[in-house]
Amino acid sequence: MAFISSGYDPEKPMEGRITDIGPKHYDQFYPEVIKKNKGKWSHHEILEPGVLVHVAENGDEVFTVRCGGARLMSSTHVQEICDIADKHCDGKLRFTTRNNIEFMTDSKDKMEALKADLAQRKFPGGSYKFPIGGTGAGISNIVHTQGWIHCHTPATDASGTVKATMDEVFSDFQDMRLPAKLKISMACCLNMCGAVHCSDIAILGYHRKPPILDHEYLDKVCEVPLAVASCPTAAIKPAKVELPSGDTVSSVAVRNERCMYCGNCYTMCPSMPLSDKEGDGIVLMAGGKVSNRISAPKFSKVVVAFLPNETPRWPSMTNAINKMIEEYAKGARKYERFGDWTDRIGWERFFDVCELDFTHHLIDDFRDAAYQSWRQTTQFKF
Amino acid sequence: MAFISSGYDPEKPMEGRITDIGPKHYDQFYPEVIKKNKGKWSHHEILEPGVLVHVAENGDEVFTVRCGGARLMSSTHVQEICDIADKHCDGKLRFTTRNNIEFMTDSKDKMEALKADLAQRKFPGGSYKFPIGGTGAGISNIVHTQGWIHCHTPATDASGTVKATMDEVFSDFQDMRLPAKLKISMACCLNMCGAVHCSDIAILGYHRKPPILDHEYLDKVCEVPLAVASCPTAAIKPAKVELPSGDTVSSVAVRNERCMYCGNCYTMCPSMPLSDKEGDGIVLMAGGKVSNRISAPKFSKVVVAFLPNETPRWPSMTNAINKMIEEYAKGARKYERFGDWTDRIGWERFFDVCELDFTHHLIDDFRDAAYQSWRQTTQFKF
Amino acid sequence: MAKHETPLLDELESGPWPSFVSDIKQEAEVRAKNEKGIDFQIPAEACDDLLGLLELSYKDGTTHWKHGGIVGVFGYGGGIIGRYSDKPAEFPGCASFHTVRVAQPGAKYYTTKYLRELMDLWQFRGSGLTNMHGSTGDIVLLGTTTPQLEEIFYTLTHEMDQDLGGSGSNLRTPADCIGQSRCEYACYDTQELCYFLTMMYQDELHRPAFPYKFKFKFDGCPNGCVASMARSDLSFIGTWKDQIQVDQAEVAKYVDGTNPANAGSHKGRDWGAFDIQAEVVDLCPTDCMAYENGELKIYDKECTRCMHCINVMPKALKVGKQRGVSILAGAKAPIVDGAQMGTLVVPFLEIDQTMNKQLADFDSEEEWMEYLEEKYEALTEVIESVWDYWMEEGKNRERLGELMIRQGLQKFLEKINVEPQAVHVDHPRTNPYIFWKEDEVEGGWDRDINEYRKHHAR
Amino acid sequence: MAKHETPLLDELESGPWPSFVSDIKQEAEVRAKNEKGIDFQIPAEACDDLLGLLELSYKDGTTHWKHGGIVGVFGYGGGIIGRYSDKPAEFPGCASFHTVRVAQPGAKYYTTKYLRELMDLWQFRGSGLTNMHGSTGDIVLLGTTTPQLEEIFYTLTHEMDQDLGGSGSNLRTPADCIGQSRCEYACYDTQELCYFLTMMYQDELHRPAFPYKFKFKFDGCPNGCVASMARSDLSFIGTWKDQIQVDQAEVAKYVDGTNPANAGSHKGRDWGAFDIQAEVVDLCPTDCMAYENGELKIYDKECTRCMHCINVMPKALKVGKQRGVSILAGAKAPIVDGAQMGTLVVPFLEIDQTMNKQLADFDSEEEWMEYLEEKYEALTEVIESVWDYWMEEGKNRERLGELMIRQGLQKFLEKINVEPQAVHVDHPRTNPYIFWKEDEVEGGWDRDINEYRKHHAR
Repeated sequence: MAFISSGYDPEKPMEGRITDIGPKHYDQFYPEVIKKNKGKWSHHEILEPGVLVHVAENGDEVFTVRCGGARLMSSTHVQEICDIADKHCDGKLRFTTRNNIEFMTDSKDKMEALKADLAQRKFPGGSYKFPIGGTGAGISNIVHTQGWIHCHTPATDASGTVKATMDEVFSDFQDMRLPAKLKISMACCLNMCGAVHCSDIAILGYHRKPPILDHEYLDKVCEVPLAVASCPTAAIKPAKVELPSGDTVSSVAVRNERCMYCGNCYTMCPSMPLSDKEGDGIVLMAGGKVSNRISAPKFSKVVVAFLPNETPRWPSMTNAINKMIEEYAKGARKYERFGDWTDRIGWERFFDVCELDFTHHLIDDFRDAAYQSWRQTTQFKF
Repeated sequence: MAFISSGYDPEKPMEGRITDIGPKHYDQFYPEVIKKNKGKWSHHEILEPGVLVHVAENGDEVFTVRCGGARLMSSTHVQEICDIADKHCDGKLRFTTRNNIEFMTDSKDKMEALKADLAQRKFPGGSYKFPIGGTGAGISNIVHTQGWIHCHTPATDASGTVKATMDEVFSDFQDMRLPAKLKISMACCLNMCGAVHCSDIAILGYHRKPPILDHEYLDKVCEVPLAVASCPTAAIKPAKVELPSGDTVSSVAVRNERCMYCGNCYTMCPSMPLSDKEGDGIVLMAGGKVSNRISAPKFSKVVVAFLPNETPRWPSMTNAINKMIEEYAKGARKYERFGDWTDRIGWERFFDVCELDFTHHLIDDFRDAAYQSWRQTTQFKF
Repeated sequence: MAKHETPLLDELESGPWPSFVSDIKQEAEVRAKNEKGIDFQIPAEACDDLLGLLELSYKDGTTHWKHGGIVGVFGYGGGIIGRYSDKPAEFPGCASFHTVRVAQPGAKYYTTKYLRELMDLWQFRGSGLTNMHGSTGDIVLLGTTTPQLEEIFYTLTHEMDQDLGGSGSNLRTPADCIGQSRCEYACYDTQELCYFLTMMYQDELHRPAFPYKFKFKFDGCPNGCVASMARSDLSFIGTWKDQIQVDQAEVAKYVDGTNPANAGSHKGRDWGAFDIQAEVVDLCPTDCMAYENGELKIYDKECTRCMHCINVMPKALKVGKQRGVSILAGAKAPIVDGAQMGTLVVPFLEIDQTMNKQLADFDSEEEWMEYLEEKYEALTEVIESVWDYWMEEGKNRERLGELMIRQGLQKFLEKINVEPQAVHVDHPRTNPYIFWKEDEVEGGWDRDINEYRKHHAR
Repeated sequence: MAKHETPLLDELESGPWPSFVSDIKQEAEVRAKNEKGIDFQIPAEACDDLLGLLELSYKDGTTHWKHGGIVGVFGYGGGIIGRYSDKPAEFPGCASFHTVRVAQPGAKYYTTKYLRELMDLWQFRGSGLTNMHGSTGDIVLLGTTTPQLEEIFYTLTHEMDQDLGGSGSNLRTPADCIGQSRCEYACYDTQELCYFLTMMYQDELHRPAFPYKFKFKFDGCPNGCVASMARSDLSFIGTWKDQIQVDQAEVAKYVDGTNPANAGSHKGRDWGAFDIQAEVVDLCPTDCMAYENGELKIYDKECTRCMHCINVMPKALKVGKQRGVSILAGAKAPIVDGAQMGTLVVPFLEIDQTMNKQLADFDSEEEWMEYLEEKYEALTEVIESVWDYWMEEGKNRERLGELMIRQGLQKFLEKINVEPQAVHVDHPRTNPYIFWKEDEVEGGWDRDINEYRKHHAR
């Protein structure tokens, strides 16, 4: 391959440089019916799973077909999306916050043709390219992070755990039988690029071994004070270390028993890697929400302290998720979000019905505020 | 007066010494009907304010007349109580946790005679000696601490604030018109010998000036490390101080802006007094409870950050208490405790209806857990 | 004739509530007249001077009491609180004004004979003023001088068979609710347990060996009338494991208005006719009840024993028969690290309902105590493991609850040999900052950087 | 023909959900065949090697990516994330695999023309793999080499009128919900505000000047579809101050079953006939509704605008007309001090409903921006005072929420000139540890020990 210049001249980087122009203006990208009726929508209805109609005050309608997508998408795949939008939607489309693709048309007929087209597109391995669903009282797409595909701190893979989970809960992606919407999120380490801490169900990659210290290189590639300051539990302190060579170098020491393996030090200092096949795996959390509907937003709670990385399909993880969803579907009331259900029946009953073990790991012991999560009443269920 | 020996010989303190014998056994003190039916009570009823009947499985009845009392009582007053018990109750009586006196009889007739006797006993100043009441959905006696009458750290008086308050709410001591019981407690400083932190309404003495430092004496009468360690906000550190005499002494320095005047240092070190006429006064708290009924126990919240010590009757304080009680009586539902009412209507509505000012002092800023009391939802009332 | 003018205090003589001012004046007058001819062992004008000193506080808005200094009786580390005025010259009658804590009897039942003896002693050797009772529960005798302390203790122990209560860094005098003596809700005998533990731990009560104070309180049921959950390091609250006992005929009498709701506690207002759906079923926090076809159904499996329905219909509903205690730990007032509510640490410890012998059934109190040691063995094991832990790890002046926060609930449970259960928390942790023990993690934590670098280039 | 065997990954090709493995293989094949004759500027086998590397991770259970090192485009402090493999020899096609963050358009609406241009660029100068979209909202172009970065930036800015997004200690690319463009609940124009602030703060977005990252997110209503309350340092959530608009005729159609409840979201199960009492009135968190005689009554004074009733009956109930935003501050994921939810700091900031001119109404974007600066002046004042405070007091890598906890909410409110109100808290403080300012206390704090001792003997 030969280098082809865009027109940029590295000798004169400022010449004709364009900066600070921001994103494209949204106006250019709106479908016509959207542009015309913006701010004048009257109501909407989910016609069937994945298919919505929004009705404007003047009676205009826009039909939306929502499809799931792996957030990791090839250019070829995006081009196929464009082909579909060109064919059915006047060359317009959008993505949702949860990585779904939305195709919009202004008539029911076009919408039916669109649906038929989408439904028949599959990858050679058999998976749908554009499964229709993700609306209403069902399970939408999983927002997630990079995992092993592109990140330096993950404790598990993101795309793989998500694929395994979505395959398992696929019928609920295409149905609306649950008491309320159920949002699953995935983050491959505690840093939570994808903030999963307020999800109905969260899959979280978790390390369980303190960092390995690459003393020989540490002081060369890291700033020791930054590594020390990065630790939320003050487990790291500066140290002089004698190498096998006999040389003494500046490095750090870690009090392993105070480490909770967050990897924040490794983010600051590459000489403190912590990933490990046996140490790394999955934490499951549940019961969070961000909507203000009925109850205030709430954090997810840790419900499974650890599951190993059973590649490629993480069966223990998907089984636990499945069980939680089934019990939720069975036990919750109409409109009741997952966390409102658990709060109503009590967490002891949740662990019972979901057949999950309650272990010491699930008791909060992080700083003073932990105490507020302990049981401070005689009210409990046997 | 001449010293009269009890028989104790200071030269031989161990001779015939009796120790570790504990309290009297309760059995000796039970009224007969109590002893007979202990563990076999079937149910009870409040016949009228201050008068209860308990019915045993075998049909036995015990009638109880409950009277308020100042917890500060003279021996002469206690002897009068004994006279009453001898006359009506076979020489038995009891006190309640809230400093009420309970006279018990086993027949309705005796109970009526007892009531009549109690009601006519008054102090020369006009106050009742034995007001009957304190039951059911009314206001019971106020538990309280020593205050100016006997304590070295109070920020207000206890007996006086309690007398002023009970006079004001006296009709609710003798009535049962409230939605639920209402418990008022009083502690004369943050140390809370009387733990008032879970009361429907709490009166709390509060200092607002950092300690005065008696440098010349401090190191002689205090242990500096204990004084330093006593501070919850780390506002105290050891210091060398030059006296007017030119001598340098070991003492402490206080970062005034970090002090919240708890007096814990003064408890450890008498050279750090903090009481002050203008600085000292009253904090009002509300909405706590200790019962597990319906809702879990909860802490009281600070609702008035400061009221001055308006001796002898603290009218601003009693007005605020009165207003809270009236709004509670008006707004709460049957069985709803004060704090359950405020939680239901929202604290912003509480401040509205009680016409209390919300000031910056009422926002929690003590350590990390403070954050959990901040509003973390878009749900609020205008 | 009063010794001091007290215009401010005099204003507290009016109004309906018993006036402490009138009462102190009454005692001052008794002492001044001394009709009984008592040979007062502390100044006769103690009460007069106390009023004068208090009037001064009302005038200048501050206290006039100083730190106590260390006074006490030989061999005990508590029970006496020293107190001195900072105006000894002006008010000599109360210049020294120490407090004596006398251990109160269970549920504060008294005979007049006992009280009269005690009051006679206190008029003779003290100011004649008391607190009936102190915040922790003791009888508090207010105001005496140092030379009287051993005399008082001698008389108490030799003539009244009565000991002092606790103060300082030791076990404070335990206190109980009225319990089964007169309450149908009580799930265990609070007086028995309170007395048993008080006697069992006399040494801990009198001789400070703890990091700080320690309180037991005993509530017979979750109504919590002695507030044990808010005020005691270890709180024992009666509860049950089986079904609420329902008498449907009595339920019907509530529904038709024959029985007054909540034992008549709402008689002061017309709340309208009793509505079992609104007042009982709909207020159940677990939604575990239904009223259908004249029958009240309770799905006890979901019940959390909050007492509301039983409180509302005490003739119809009774606590269950399989009874015991929930133990909560760590409650305290705000100083130093903020207030704490008790945390549920032992959800249910059954008390053998067949072991119901009383003191009268034994030849001696010792035999009865042995019997109780067996009856409450599981419970004293918990107490002693809590103390072992706290004495081992607690810092000076660190309350149990503060230690629990500092080291975590799981550590506490480990130390008292209780398996962590979901009922130990209101909800599981929201932060995923999970600590693992090295032996829980396959392969351990010891790893070799060179081995790692074989598979991961720098 | 795949370059590497990937037996583990191959198992992720089956099942109904779109397989990212199949998709990467598809791109690998496109690159291998190169039917379009692209002169790939990074290795053609990038996708092949990525699959091989990922298979290795599936086998050995760890990542094979290293820290990025500092790469970027001239003059910007963010927008590019460096990434290198720790197996460069075995998988040279993805040895360097940097990420380019491209600022996404409002609500992620696109034309195919735009997307095709971008994908063409990315197949040419990158791996052809993307994230549609990253967690913060950007279009994420995955996998290119250092020499391509300036080239990509040049083409984006010169040919596509498109800028990079944010990364590092600066303003991250703001993101919005679909808003008024297609949602009847939206109380303000999220796209307009998001775009306006993004353009207003381009400098803050591209040049790190903050203690740490900073996020804006825009939710049109309290349903919170972009989760701004959980994920953004400043969260702008639409709300209203007046009454919910009620169409009783449409209410009746919900009651009789003509209109599907909750816009049809529960069609997958037979929940029985719609019950307005049980499904709306009884679920209202403030109990501010009643359904009587065929009429729905709302006592708006007690309403807290939770959206439930509106969500259930969107044809009958509409948000109010006096609209604006609630601003919440400090949300973040757990690292370092634990997760935080946004705290309500500005309860209601009204947005002038008459200022509704659009870009098309102006001659230039500049004029429109000036108009918006006026429209949103009160809002940018809040933002800038927050930043001033944070930049002044925040420590390195301290998120706004952590600063708020460290210094207290009252300090924060003082700095942004907002009067403390009861709605700022869920409940007032439970600890009475109240700090006073010296000038709030009569007589000040400066006192003389000798003066004190005149009235209080030692």
